[in-house]
Order: sequence, then structure tokens, then C-alpha cells
Amino acid sequence: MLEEVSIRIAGLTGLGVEFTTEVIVDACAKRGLHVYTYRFFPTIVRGGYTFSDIRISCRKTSSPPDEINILGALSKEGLRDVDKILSKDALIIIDEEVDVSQSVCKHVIQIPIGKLSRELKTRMNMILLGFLSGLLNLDFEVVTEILRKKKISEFESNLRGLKKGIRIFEESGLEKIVVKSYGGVKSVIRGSDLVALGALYAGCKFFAGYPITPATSIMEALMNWIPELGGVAVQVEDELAAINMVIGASYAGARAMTVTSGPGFSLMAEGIGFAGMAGIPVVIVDVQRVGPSTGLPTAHEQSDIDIATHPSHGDIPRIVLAPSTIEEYYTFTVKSFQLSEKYRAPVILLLDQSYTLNYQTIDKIRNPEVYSYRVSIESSGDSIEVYPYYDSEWVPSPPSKRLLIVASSVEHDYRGFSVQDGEIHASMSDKRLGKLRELEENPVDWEVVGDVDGREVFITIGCCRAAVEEACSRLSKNGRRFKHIPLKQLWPIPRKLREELREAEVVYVVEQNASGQVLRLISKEIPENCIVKSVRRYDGQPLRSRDIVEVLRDGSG
Amino acid sequence: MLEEVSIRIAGLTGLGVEFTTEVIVDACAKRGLHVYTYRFFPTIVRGGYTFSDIRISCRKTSSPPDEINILGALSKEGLRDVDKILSKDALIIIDEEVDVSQSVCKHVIQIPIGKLSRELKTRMNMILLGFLSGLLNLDFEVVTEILRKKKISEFESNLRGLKKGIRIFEESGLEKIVVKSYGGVKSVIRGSDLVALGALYAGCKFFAGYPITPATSIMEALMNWIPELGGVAVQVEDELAAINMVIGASYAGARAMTVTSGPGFSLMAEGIGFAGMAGIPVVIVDVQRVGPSTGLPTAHEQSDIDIATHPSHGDIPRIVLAPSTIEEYYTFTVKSFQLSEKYRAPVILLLDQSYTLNYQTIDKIRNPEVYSYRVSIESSGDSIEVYPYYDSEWVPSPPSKRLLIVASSVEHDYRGFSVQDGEIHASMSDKRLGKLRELEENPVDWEVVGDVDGREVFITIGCCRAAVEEACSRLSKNGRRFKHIPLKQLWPIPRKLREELREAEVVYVVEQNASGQVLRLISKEIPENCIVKSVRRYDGQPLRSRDIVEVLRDGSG
Amino acid sequence: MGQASSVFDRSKPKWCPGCGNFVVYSCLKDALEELGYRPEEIVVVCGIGCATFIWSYLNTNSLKALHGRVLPAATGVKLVKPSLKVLAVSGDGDAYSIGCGHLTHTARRNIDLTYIVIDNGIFGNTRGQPSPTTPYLSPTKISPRGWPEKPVDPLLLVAVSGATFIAQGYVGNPSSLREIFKKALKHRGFSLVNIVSVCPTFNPKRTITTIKEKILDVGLDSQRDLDEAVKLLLEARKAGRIPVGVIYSRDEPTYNDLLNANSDQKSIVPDLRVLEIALREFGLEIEC
Amino acid sequence: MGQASSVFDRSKPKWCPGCGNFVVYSCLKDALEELGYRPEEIVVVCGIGCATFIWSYLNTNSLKALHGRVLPAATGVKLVKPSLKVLAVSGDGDAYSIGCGHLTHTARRNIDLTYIVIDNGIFGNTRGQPSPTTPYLSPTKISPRGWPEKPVDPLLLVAVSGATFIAQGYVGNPSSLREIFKKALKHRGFSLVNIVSVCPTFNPKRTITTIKEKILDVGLDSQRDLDEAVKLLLEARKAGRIPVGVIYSRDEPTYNDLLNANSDQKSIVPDLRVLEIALREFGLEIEC
Ligand SMILES: Cc1ncc(C[n+]2csc(CCOP(=O)(O)OP(=O)(O)O)c2C)c(N)n1
Ligand SMILES: Cc1ncc(C[n+]2csc(CCOP(=O)(O)OP(=O)(O)O)c2C)c(N)n1
Ligand code: SF4
Ligand code: SF4
Ligand SMILES: [Mg+2]
Ligand SMILES: [Mg+2]
Repeated sequence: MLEEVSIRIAGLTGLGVEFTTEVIVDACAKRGLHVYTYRFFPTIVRGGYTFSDIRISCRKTSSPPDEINILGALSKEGLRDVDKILSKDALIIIDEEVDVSQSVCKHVIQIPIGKLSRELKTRMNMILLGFLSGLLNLDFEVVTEILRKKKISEFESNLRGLKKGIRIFEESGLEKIVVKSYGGVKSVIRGSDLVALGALYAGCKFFAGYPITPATSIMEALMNWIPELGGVAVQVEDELAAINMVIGASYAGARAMTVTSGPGFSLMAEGIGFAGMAGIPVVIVDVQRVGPSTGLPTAHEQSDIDIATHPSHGDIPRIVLAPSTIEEYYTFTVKSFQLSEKYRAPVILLLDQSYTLNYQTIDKIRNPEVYSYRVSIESSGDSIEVYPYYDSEWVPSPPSKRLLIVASSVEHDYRGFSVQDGEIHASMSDKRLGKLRELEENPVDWEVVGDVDGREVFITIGCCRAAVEEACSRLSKNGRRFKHIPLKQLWPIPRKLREELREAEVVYVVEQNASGQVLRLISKEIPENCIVKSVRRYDGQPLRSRDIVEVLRDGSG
Repeated sequence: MLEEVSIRIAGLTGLGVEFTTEVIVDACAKRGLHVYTYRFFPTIVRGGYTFSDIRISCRKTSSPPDEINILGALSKEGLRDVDKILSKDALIIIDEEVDVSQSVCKHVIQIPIGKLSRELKTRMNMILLGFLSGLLNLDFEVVTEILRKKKISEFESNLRGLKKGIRIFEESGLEKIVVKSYGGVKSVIRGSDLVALGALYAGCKFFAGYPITPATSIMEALMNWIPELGGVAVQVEDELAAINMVIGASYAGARAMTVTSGPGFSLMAEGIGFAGMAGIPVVIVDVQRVGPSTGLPTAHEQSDIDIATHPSHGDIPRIVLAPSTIEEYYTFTVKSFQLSEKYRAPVILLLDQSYTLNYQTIDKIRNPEVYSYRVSIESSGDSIEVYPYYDSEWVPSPPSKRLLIVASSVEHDYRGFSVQDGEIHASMSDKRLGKLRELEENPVDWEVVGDVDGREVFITIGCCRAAVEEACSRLSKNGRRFKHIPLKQLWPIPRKLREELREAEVVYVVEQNASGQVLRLISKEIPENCIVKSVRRYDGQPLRSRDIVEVLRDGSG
Repeated sequence: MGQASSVFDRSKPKWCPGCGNFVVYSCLKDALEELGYRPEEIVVVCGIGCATFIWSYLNTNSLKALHGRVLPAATGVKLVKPSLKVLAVSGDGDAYSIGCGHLTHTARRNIDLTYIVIDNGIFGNTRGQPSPTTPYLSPTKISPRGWPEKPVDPLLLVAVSGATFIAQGYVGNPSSLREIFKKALKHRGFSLVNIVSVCPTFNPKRTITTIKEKILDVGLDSQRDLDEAVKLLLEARKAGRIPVGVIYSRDEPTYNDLLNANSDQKSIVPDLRVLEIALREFGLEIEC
Repeated sequence: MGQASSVFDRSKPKWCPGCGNFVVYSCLKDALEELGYRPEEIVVVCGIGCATFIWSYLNTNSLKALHGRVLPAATGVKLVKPSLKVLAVSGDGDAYSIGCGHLTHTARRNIDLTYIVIDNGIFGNTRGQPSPTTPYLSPTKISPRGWPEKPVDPLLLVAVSGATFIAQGYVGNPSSLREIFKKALKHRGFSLVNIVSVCPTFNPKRTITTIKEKILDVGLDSQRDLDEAVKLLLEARKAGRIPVGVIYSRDEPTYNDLLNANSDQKSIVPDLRVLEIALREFGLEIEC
């Protein structure tokens, strides 16, 4: 029995790579296995090169595999770029009609995927699925049940394909590949669903958004669930409308959020400043993709750190968080709402495309404590009072009896009334910014992992944490001592960072963008005498642990 | 004869504070005097508190006066907040109907401004102007000529007021105040006009913009002059249209620019990223105002450094310049166009409200050399070629015979064609960002002033330079040695900065915003062992040299 | 003009002498009073510009929003607090230049709010640039040879977009304006009241007299269907007339109706019902 | 469908099987060829979305702009290079959702360009969310109980905004579409061609057959004045019909005409004439 095996399903969009992946993942989880998936897909809806990597393991892993052991190709394009990633003894399963003479791999199994699918009036991916479920020893009943649940309309033809694929596997004489498993059925989920669930738990009752890859799946989840819980969720004309509607809704009393990706985030710049100025709590989720500009809409990158930490003109208060584990996709979302109320600041949640869109197994989650600063304040007496909207711990909202709520994008006094006075501006600026000092001292979920006395220190962002943890645990067997700080709060920059780096000899800042945005952000926290290595991968794919291993071996960075 | 005198004209908007100021300034300049002006004004068009400070001097000065010697008040509001700024022996000239019993000042001259203006059917400010021109010994013919030129329609009534005012002064028995002057007639101008002239000189043939205080005056100048030189200038529906139109125009071959202020700049975030991605040269002028959000639209602040240096999502190339003298308002504008072509990057020119809107005397300007990378490339032969729009020194544009020009917001190869390939993205990212390294090494107009061996080092931004220069030259008489780096290139951050700070003992970073945006930007360039003092003033008014003197005396920062 | 002190007075209005905004402000105050509203029941959402200063002077709940983003912000308020009466206030630049896209979308959603646009044909607050309602080919400070854009026709624009109440008032007839406001405020659904106004400081050519000459009174009780309303507007435009009154009014389901969002939102925190969803959809257990 | 190789072919178009974009692409190519254009004379400005992939396949000068900002970018091109033929290409989301404001403004400026909008009633490229032309109350993946927005009516919108050429085509009749393109391309001024199209992948309910049933042929030679055109559009809408053909066409001065910008800009660098302006206006001497 193996500890882990990694599979790639590859082909063209429209051939069912995603569907196949989901079925395999589901079936594995039901067998108690851990899975991590990553899918590469193009902007064109049908006919573009796509693949999906599935890492199946007895341990929880949250980064892509260093090597692929099995490649299931649905078309000749499936062979693209595989030389670098296939393990030495990898097995390729591919249609018999494809010319594989150029293949570097010795173990190529050619099966009549295309021919059979035409004959059986089934989809090609079902035959491949059948073959793989035989190979991986998946439970036939379980797979059948998943197929039935997922697409009842095509169940019969899918089943035909599945059975045929299994038969072909059995006839192939190949040995089954069995991965060890511990514990019972695992739960698999995408980050997008966790964000939506977290928002709901926190009492988010308003969502407005505009579709944009890779944030759309969060939007779609919220559009489905918020109304179920009695709230309001709308798709609007653009991101300008989205952020301003969310601000209006929050002013009026609802916990409210929007989700977007880089281009939409840039469009929200002015709105984010408005929220910060008026002290209206909002949560903005940015699922990062390859930039700049329209960039590569479907690919993974961590290059919105610059804009997220400097989102608008003027001195605005802002809180920027980047969850570093899949579990934190849930807990950070929950916390965002309460932070934005407590500090009267927009909270920006910076997410990774890879965790947001792809399924992985998840540990049981513990709900964080959640607290609301929203109150309904009843004023007494005859006269109407104006409530100091900004200048208070509490966030009241209209309609409140005999109480008026004033909030403003224009500089104002503590009640929200416009002023021209520079002195008032200065003191209001101090007030807006001053609150955040608390978070500078006590950052959200601060964590130092690995060897706390290590002199080689990793700083990672988002999903890079997993690849680095994996690499470090491998290399620390050779006696190297690594300390690892997953940087989860990007703004305000935690003071603890400086303290933790005091004894560092080498600092590796690991991030996925071309210019080293995280490094720039925190470079003043790194002691002058220490060696700084910027580790960056920015080819649209999530970091693998071998990227780190290579850096550590080379000593380069 | 005095070396300098400072006057404040104050009252309500609509009473002619601005007009009065312009006439006095013009008349002074004609007499060979140097002037610097600063006007505070509110958002409401009529009836809000406003003042204008005029510093008249035998030397060129570019910062507001530390003290006001003469206050001419057009209404009771003119007395607001003057305690702190009036010199001990200041003279107040004010309407006789105002109750001045609360005034701290001993020298109050009350004249029947209101009554006479009603009687003579003239404006109150003309009577004040007459009084002041007597007091300041301005040439009657010169003042009359200016009045005639400025507003011919009201000339007669203005003249009546002027004469009456002069008579009242003469009857007052006050002594004339005469400031020394050297050299001949001076030229006075506002930064806004210099930016417009610089753009024209650089061959800017397209402008699109949307009105916003305090950028509107640049827009209005360009709208008037560009068509005169055969180009196209348009006011459009919003800032999104403005930046995208400018990008279209530049793609099509014209040197093109837009101007805005904070809120508009935030709206341009996505467009700026587009220009950077597509490699289309554009110049964006941001005249800063008090933020965040709508803020104080008419007041001075330097708080767009954060967003200007991090203007969009993704890793975009960008160049951010902040002129530090009024002359540089012209020269930097000229250079911006050529930099944006050479580096295929958006150039952001960060300006100060105070220099942009207010008149001051200017030295004779020397034109910088100006060079264009725009070419018309004629392809030969029968076939049609696609020109590598991005990947070249030269910027061709359509229509070119048998040559196609492709530019894109989506990631592309060197010809501009869309790709999905992560490796190409990585190499194009390197290419886009790599070019700017040249500017990191050789920043635009790098300058170190003051005592180059000084261990107390000032770093200033924009108009803060003048106040610091003045303060340093005063205090260096006491033997202190100050080095001063006016930071003109904010992105990429000049490497020279680090070198220049190597021997520093104390570094003062002087800027006008609440959070210390410049300090944050450059803090990693400051050696660890040196004392860092953040000097900030953010009450909507430009820094005065006494602000710096106080800091240096206190030792606080 | 609303001299008696009112529950809706916050502070003394300040605009240039003769500004049309004074009239609008006092008519609006009167209309609110006459309909018996209380300040706490109302939210005024404003953009940026002279017109929008109303928010400072009117004593209600208020949200001073961004330039051009009044309607999305006001929509957000209405969607979560349907019990509130939502007024949105803009100038012609705020509404029809930068805000033009949101106008169409808000109209077609039939958001239940009243949009008051004070249309003085100029960008007043930025000191006199042409606006989307500046006349075609007229000379302006930035276009001495004539303004090259045909004006936006806001009434037609919202008519074809789906607004359910369309009216136009003008500052030369305060009593009619007050009645128009009352009709608009009573309407359930998206109502636009465009008010032809004056800016003596920056648009002196347009005066109450020059407006008056062009007024076409269309009454306050429109029975027109959409076709007739559009026809009326097209004809008035051709004839160079300014129709004043209620042009179109019709009952249709609002966005809140269709979203089933007709009760005020209160965030229940934490919302434990989500634990069921997590279990049902993903077999995911979340512990408390 | 344009099988013979053409000077306008860059690479083989890729869309889902049965996508309406194939038809539009080939009709457009044919129209350009038949009118004798050369690739160098044309600039295609595109937004983002499946429809806009045309830019990759069509061999012309091209600018791939931002989502929703096609018209400003295209306007910039036309204003400085009037000798170029400018085509703008969008999907219904690009044009009528995020881009809606610019549509009105570009129409009223009568910018001389042809705007081709492939209207498949869905956001195709983001995988099937409702668009501004999704039918009112129809169920969608994010609104199982019915889409709560009345659709945008792009033809009426640009009609009341001042467009000088308005046409609608559909992908079920390529030869008519080609002729419509030719008319639009020959028009001098702002022309909108809205193309009712299909997205079999995400909007399978709309097929060529279901469209065909609703077609109302209005011919290719409109003599209608604006009132008649508007009336036609309102009536068709009421009757649930889709008018196809040239709805309105009229000659009017373009923005370039009014700005006196009818020759191509070349930046003279440095422009020494500015020294005179500086001297004249400010007595400022600038040395060279
Ligand atoms: C994003 C942005 N762009 C520009 C401005 C500047 N601005 C303030 S008000 C205004 C327009 C004013 O015109 P209008 O809406 O007609 O109001 P009025 O002052 O005429 O009442 C503009 C352009 C701004 N505040 N924000
Ligand atoms: C600012 C921004 N927001 C959102 C997106 C995501 N996006 C890309 S295309 C598109 C809409 C596609 O619909 P449509 O314009 O109808 O084109 P189609 O794909 O249907 O042809 C959206 C929302 C984006 N690229 N940029
Ligand atoms: S500028 Fe015009 S709109 Fe503004 S307050 Fe003055 S008169 Fe009214
Ligand atoms: S998703 Fe729809 S619009 Fe996009 S290519 Fe496929 S069929 Fe065409
Ligand atoms: Mg206006
Ligand atoms: Mg579409």
C-alpha cells in the first residue's frame, strides 16, 4: 500500500476533466483518503487545454504534488508539458488513436476511448473514469452513487462508460494502486464554499457582486444560500455598483459583503476609500488571479498585495487578511465582519485562486467566537438626536426612533456633519488610523510554525504555506532548522514580525508574483544584517514543495 | 525698505478674495518683486470662509509665510483663526461695521468698505485693493491696466472703488510699506499653467478629462490650448472614460494625457493597469487634495502617495514623479511623455494643490531635451506583418502600410497575441518590470541640496522642499549641518537614496499626510541605526518653514 | 420659502444668491411635512455637487455617497431596510454624466426610491463646466466654438429603461414642484423627478424667464401608457419645449417584491442555521 | 462560412460548437472584404468576453481593451486618427451591463465608429450568469425563482441618446447580417449593430429556432425618422417581436467634425509654438 499517489486528468475544456476529477475526489474521500486538487483551465469555454491534478494521500496535504504518477489524457493535448512533471515510472493512459511515439514515458497504455464512447454513446471521460476507478480500487457502488447524484439526466450513459472503463482496466492486467487511509469518510470542499459558509455564519445578510473569474463561484454560492436564510443577494451591473450597494446596505444595518478579483478590485478602489472615510463596515473578498489588467483570468497568482494594502487615495484605515489554510477560508471570513465593525474599516480578504476553486479535504472546523457591534439604539425624549455614526464602538442603523444616522464620504465631525476645518480633519484622521494600532500589536491569528528557534526563517503568504511546510519537514530531517511565519495579516503589518525575525540569519520570503510584493511590504521589518531571499514563482501555477526544496539545495533565491 | 511682507486677504467666497490677490500679485511682479500665494477656499461657491496669503519678498520664496503682517478682511469671517498667524505688530484693515473688540491685534484700521461700496456701486474688494495698493506703494497705472485687462466689463466700477481705496489710505496717514526689489519684471504663473505648457511643448495632442477640484484648472488650460495647436481635447463623462480614451488615443499614435485628483485617480486604477500591461504610454496627472474619499476637495494634502505607487492589481510597471519646485511643474511634465514611451509604462505625476492653483514668481525656464519614441514604420513586401507592439524601443501606430499593431489588456506574447501559457507570462512580467531598473539606477533629476556632508538629513516631497530649505538655511546659521534630498522620483525608488543616507544620524521625512506614506515607502532605505523622525502636517494647509524650525528646536518629530 | 422652523431643518442652507437649489430644498421639505413623514423614517442618499448639499441642510438620516454612485448606495439601503423611505439626490452631472449607467440599471430594477435630480445644465460645484444637459453647440468656457454633444434626455432614458414614475418640475413653479414631489414620494417603485433649475453663478444664460417660455404643462395625473409618454417626450423635444408635470406613472412589482425582500434585515449573529447547510451540502461538521 | 482563406484571417476561430460567434465572425469578415477594406486601415477595439475573441481571429490592427471600456478606447483611437475605420466589439454584458453608461455618451457624441454587440442573452465567458438582456422573470442559475430585472433595450437606449445608425441582426440569417454590417460600416457616425445570437453552452433555451419565430423583418433601407423608429421599437417590444434590419439611419455631424479633428494627429516633438503661448499669456520666457 502506498502513502500517496498523484493523478493528472488532461485534455480540452468541454471533455469533462472537471467532472471526472470531482467524482474521483468524492470517491476517495468516502474511502477515508485525503485529497488535494488543482485545475488549470483556459479562458475559452470549449476546446482549450486543461488539466486537473489530484493528489491522493493518507495524510492531509494542501499543495500540488511534486510529481504525477498517473496521467489520464482525454485528447492528444493531454500530453502537453508533461515531461517535467511525470515521475520516472509514471503511467499514461490515453486514446489509442493518439500518436505517442514522442512520449518520454515507457508505461503508456492506449485504450480505445474515442471509439468506444462513440459506439456506446457515452462520454470519453466516463471510460477514463472507469479505468481509473479500477486502477485506484474505488468502490463501484460509491462511484455509481456519485454519478447519479451529480448528473441524473446523463446517468445511464455515464454508467455505460464507467462500466466499460472498469472492464478495460480489468482486462489490462495492471495491478491496482491502493493508498493507505486512516480514519473515516473525509469532507471535501472548495475554498469558495467555505467563504460563503463563513459569511452566512457571521450573519451576512447582503451580498452584491458582478461575475468575474475566479470569484464567481463564491458569488454563486452566496446567491443561492443568502435568500435561503432570509437575506438579499444580487448580481449587479458592475463592481462600482457592487461596492457602493454593499456600503448602502451596511449603513442601513446589514452585515454585507462583495467578492471580486483583481480587475474588479481596482474598480472598487474609490468605494473602499468611501467605506474607510465614512466608517461603514464592509467585507471585500479578492480572489487573486494573474495580472496585471485582464491578465490570465483563470490562472493562479498572488499579485494583488500591492493594491489590497494601498487600495485608495488618502489615508484610509484598512485591514487586509490572507488566510493560509483551507480552514482559515472559513474562520477568517467569519472574523472579517466583526473586525470591520470594531475598527470601522473595510476588511479585504485576499484569497488564492487555487484554494478557492479546487476541492480538498478539510479538517473539522471550530467556529470562532463571533460578536456583532451592530445595535439598535433607541433615543428617548421628544427631540431628534443625531448619532455619532463614526465616533463610537457601536454601529446603529436607521430606522431608530428619534435618532438620525449620518455618514459621509466628505470630511466630517464626529456626528458625520461636513466640515471645512483642517484641524478637525487632522483629528479625525488620527482617530480613523489610530484604532488600527490595536491590530498592529495583536494581529489576527498570529502563528509561528516549524522550529521556533530556527535561524532560517520562512515568511509565506496564502497557499505557499503548505508547500513550504512540506518542504521544511522533509529537509529538517537533514538537521536544518526552519522557522516559518505564515503572514496572515498584511495590514496593518504585525509588530511581532520584527521581533520574530530578530535572531534570523536567512529570511526567505515566499510569494507568487513577479516583483516581490510581500517582501517589499515587510522589508523594513527584516534586520539589516540578515540575508534576504525572495522566492517567487509566477507562471500561473501554485507553488510545489519541490520549488522550495530546490531553492534550499541551491542556496539560491 | 523691507525684505519681505506678507498679506492675507480674507472673507467669504464670492467677495473677490481671489481677484484681489491676482491683481496685487501681478502689480508686485511688475515691480520686480517676488511673490508666493496660497489660497484657502471651501467647497461652497458663495458664502464660505476663504483667505489668500500673499508673500511679497525681494527673494524668491515658494512656501507660505510664517507670519502675516497685514490682514485685509472683507467680512467679519476674515478674522477667523488669525491669532496664531498674525505677527506681533500686524495691521488689520477691516470694515467699520465689524465688531473688532475681541481682536488680539492693536493695529486695527476700520474703514467704511461696505458703506462706500454700496454708495459707489462698486465691489468691496476694490476699496480694499485701493487701500492696499496705496499701502504697498503699487503703481497706480499698473494696477489700473491690470484691472482693465482682467475684467473689462466691470472696469469702470472697479476703478471707482480702487481710487476711493487709495484715497482712504492716503487720508489714513499710515506709512507706506516698501519691499526691496532686484532685477526687472517677474513672471508669475500657477503650476496648472506650467503643466499645460509642458504638455504642449512635449507634443501632447490628446487630452481627455473630467472636472475635479483641484485639477480642473489644468484641464481648462489644456482644453483651450490644445485645439490651438491642432490637437484634440475633450471633457468626457467620467474618469473611466478619460483614462481609457487616453489609452486609445496613445495606441493610435498621439502623445496623450489626463488630469485628475484622488477620487478620479482611484477610478482610473483599472485603466492604469491596462496601460502598463499593454505597454501603451500615458501620462496621468494627479493633483492631490485632502482625502480619503471625497475628503476636503479644496484643501492641500499629500496623501495619494500610497495609491500612486501601487495603482492597480498585478505587477504593473509604473513611474511616479513628484516635482519639488514650480519650475519642475513644467520640466517634469515634458519629461513624462518621453519616459512613458521609453519604458512603456504609465507615468504618474503627483502634484500639490498649493503649487498647482496658486500664483508665484518663476525663474526663467530652460527646456529639457525632448525626444519621441513614436515612429511610423513602413513595412515592405506583399504580406502583412504584425508589429511587436510591446517588445521594442519604438512605438509605431496605425495606420502603417502593411503593418498591424496589436496591443492587449490580456497577457500576450511579444506580438501582442493572447496566450494562456504561464511561462510566457513569467517572461513577459520580467520584461515589463525589468526595464524600470534603469530608472532605479538613474532616477529623474536626482538632487541633493544643502550641506552634502550633513548628518542630519531631510527627505521631502513636493512643496515641502521650499519650507525645509528655508528653515535649514535659517538654522544652519547656528552651525547645524543639514543635507536635504527632495525626493522627486517615488517609483521606482532610487537606489541612490540608500547611499546618500549611509552616514546619516538623523533622518527627517517631511510630508503632508497623516500616516507617513513617504516614510513607509522608503523606510527600508534608511539605515537601521539612525534616528528616524516623521514630520507631518495634515491640516489641509501647506507646510510653513516655522513648522520645521519648531521640530528642530524641540528635537521632537 | 419654508421660513417657519420645521422638523426637517438642520442648518441654514447656503448656496449662491438666486440658486435654484433653495426652491427645491424648501419644496421637498414641504412635501415631506405635508405627507407626514418623520425624519427617522427617511434616508437621504446624496452624491457630490452643489445640488447634493441638501443633505447637510435637511434633517434626516443621511448618507453622503460618492460622485455618481448615489443610486447603488440608495439601492443597498432599500434592499435591506424596505421600511425606510429612500430619497436619492443628485445634480445633472452626478446623475447623467458619471452616474448615467446606474440610472438605466436602477430604473429597470424598479427600485422603490425617489430620485431627485436638480438639473441646472452645468457642473456648478466644479465652477462651471458643461454638463450632459448643456445645450448642443452652445459655447462654454471650455468649448468656445460650441459644445459638441447632444444632451442626454433623462426622461426618455428612464422611460425606455423601465422607470415606473417619471416627472419633471422646474424651479419657477414651487407649488407644482411640491405636488410633483408628493406624487413621486407616494409612488411605489422607481421614480425620477428631474428639476429644471438655475445656476446664476455659472450658467447665467438660463434663467427662470428663459425656462418659463418653454414650459409645457402636462398635468399631475398621467393616464398615459408608455407609448404615449414617449411620444409626448419626443414631441416636446422636437418643439423645444420643457414638459412639466407627471409624465408617466404605473404600478409594477419592485425589485424588493421580486426578491421577496419586504421586511427589514437584522443580522442574527451567529447564524446557526448555516451548520445545517454545511452538513447537508458537504458533510462538513462545524463545531461551536 | 468564409472557408476560403482571407486577408482577414489570423487564426482559426475557437468557440464552443454551435456558438453564434462563428456566424458573426464570418459575416463581418465578408462585409469587410466586400467593401474592399485592407487590414491596416481597420482598428478593432474589443472588450472582454467570448464575443470579443473575434479580435484574436481577425487580422487587423487591434486593441484588446478592458471589460466595459470598449467605447472610450475606440473613441480615443478615432479622435486622433480619423482616417482609420474603427470597429468596436462587445458582448451584451460588456456593452449593456458594465458598459452601459459609455453607450449613451458615445451615441450622443456621434463618434464615427461601428459598434458590434453580440447579444446572446448571457454572460458566456464567466460561465452562464444572466445578462442585461436575459428575459424578465426567467429562472437562471443564480435566480431560480426568476430574474428580477427588466431587460435593457439597447436599440431604444441609443435611439433616445442620439445614435445616427441603429440596426439589429441575428445569427440565423447570415446574408442579411452581412448586408447590415455593410450598411453600418458605410455609415458616417455612431452605428450600433445589435446581433441576437446564441450560446448553446450556457443559454440553451435560446436557439435559432426560438429566435426565428419572433423575427420582424424591417428591411435594410430605413427612411424612418426618429419618432417612427422609436414607435417601431416600442411596438415590436410590446408584441414580443425581434425587429431585424436597419431601424434608423441619418446623417449628422460627427464629434470629429465638431471638434474640427478630421486629420490624423502626429505629435510634433518638441512643439515650439508653445513658447509663444507662454510669452503671450504669462510673459514667461522658456529657453531652448
Ligand atoms: C470621482 C469624482 N470625479 C469628479 C468629482 C468632482 N465633482 C464634484 S461635483 C461634480 C459635478 C457637479 O455637477 P452637478 O452634478 O451638475 O452638480 P451641481 O454642482 O451643478 O449642483 C464634479 C465633477 C468628484 N467629486 N468625484
Ligand atoms: C472589471 C471586470 N469585471 C468582470 C470581468 C469578468 N468578465 C469577463 S467577460 C464578462 C461578461 C461576459 O458576458 P458578455 O459580455 O455577454 O460576453 P459573452 O461571453 O457572453 O460573449 C465578465 C463579467 C472582467 N473581465 N473585468
Ligand atoms: S454655483 Fe450654481 S448651483 Fe452652485 S450654489 Fe452657486 S448658483 Fe447654485
Ligand atoms: S460559452 Fe457560449 S458564447 Fe462562449 S463560446 Fe461557448 S457558446 Fe459561445
Ligand atoms: Mg449641475
Ligand atoms: Mg453575452
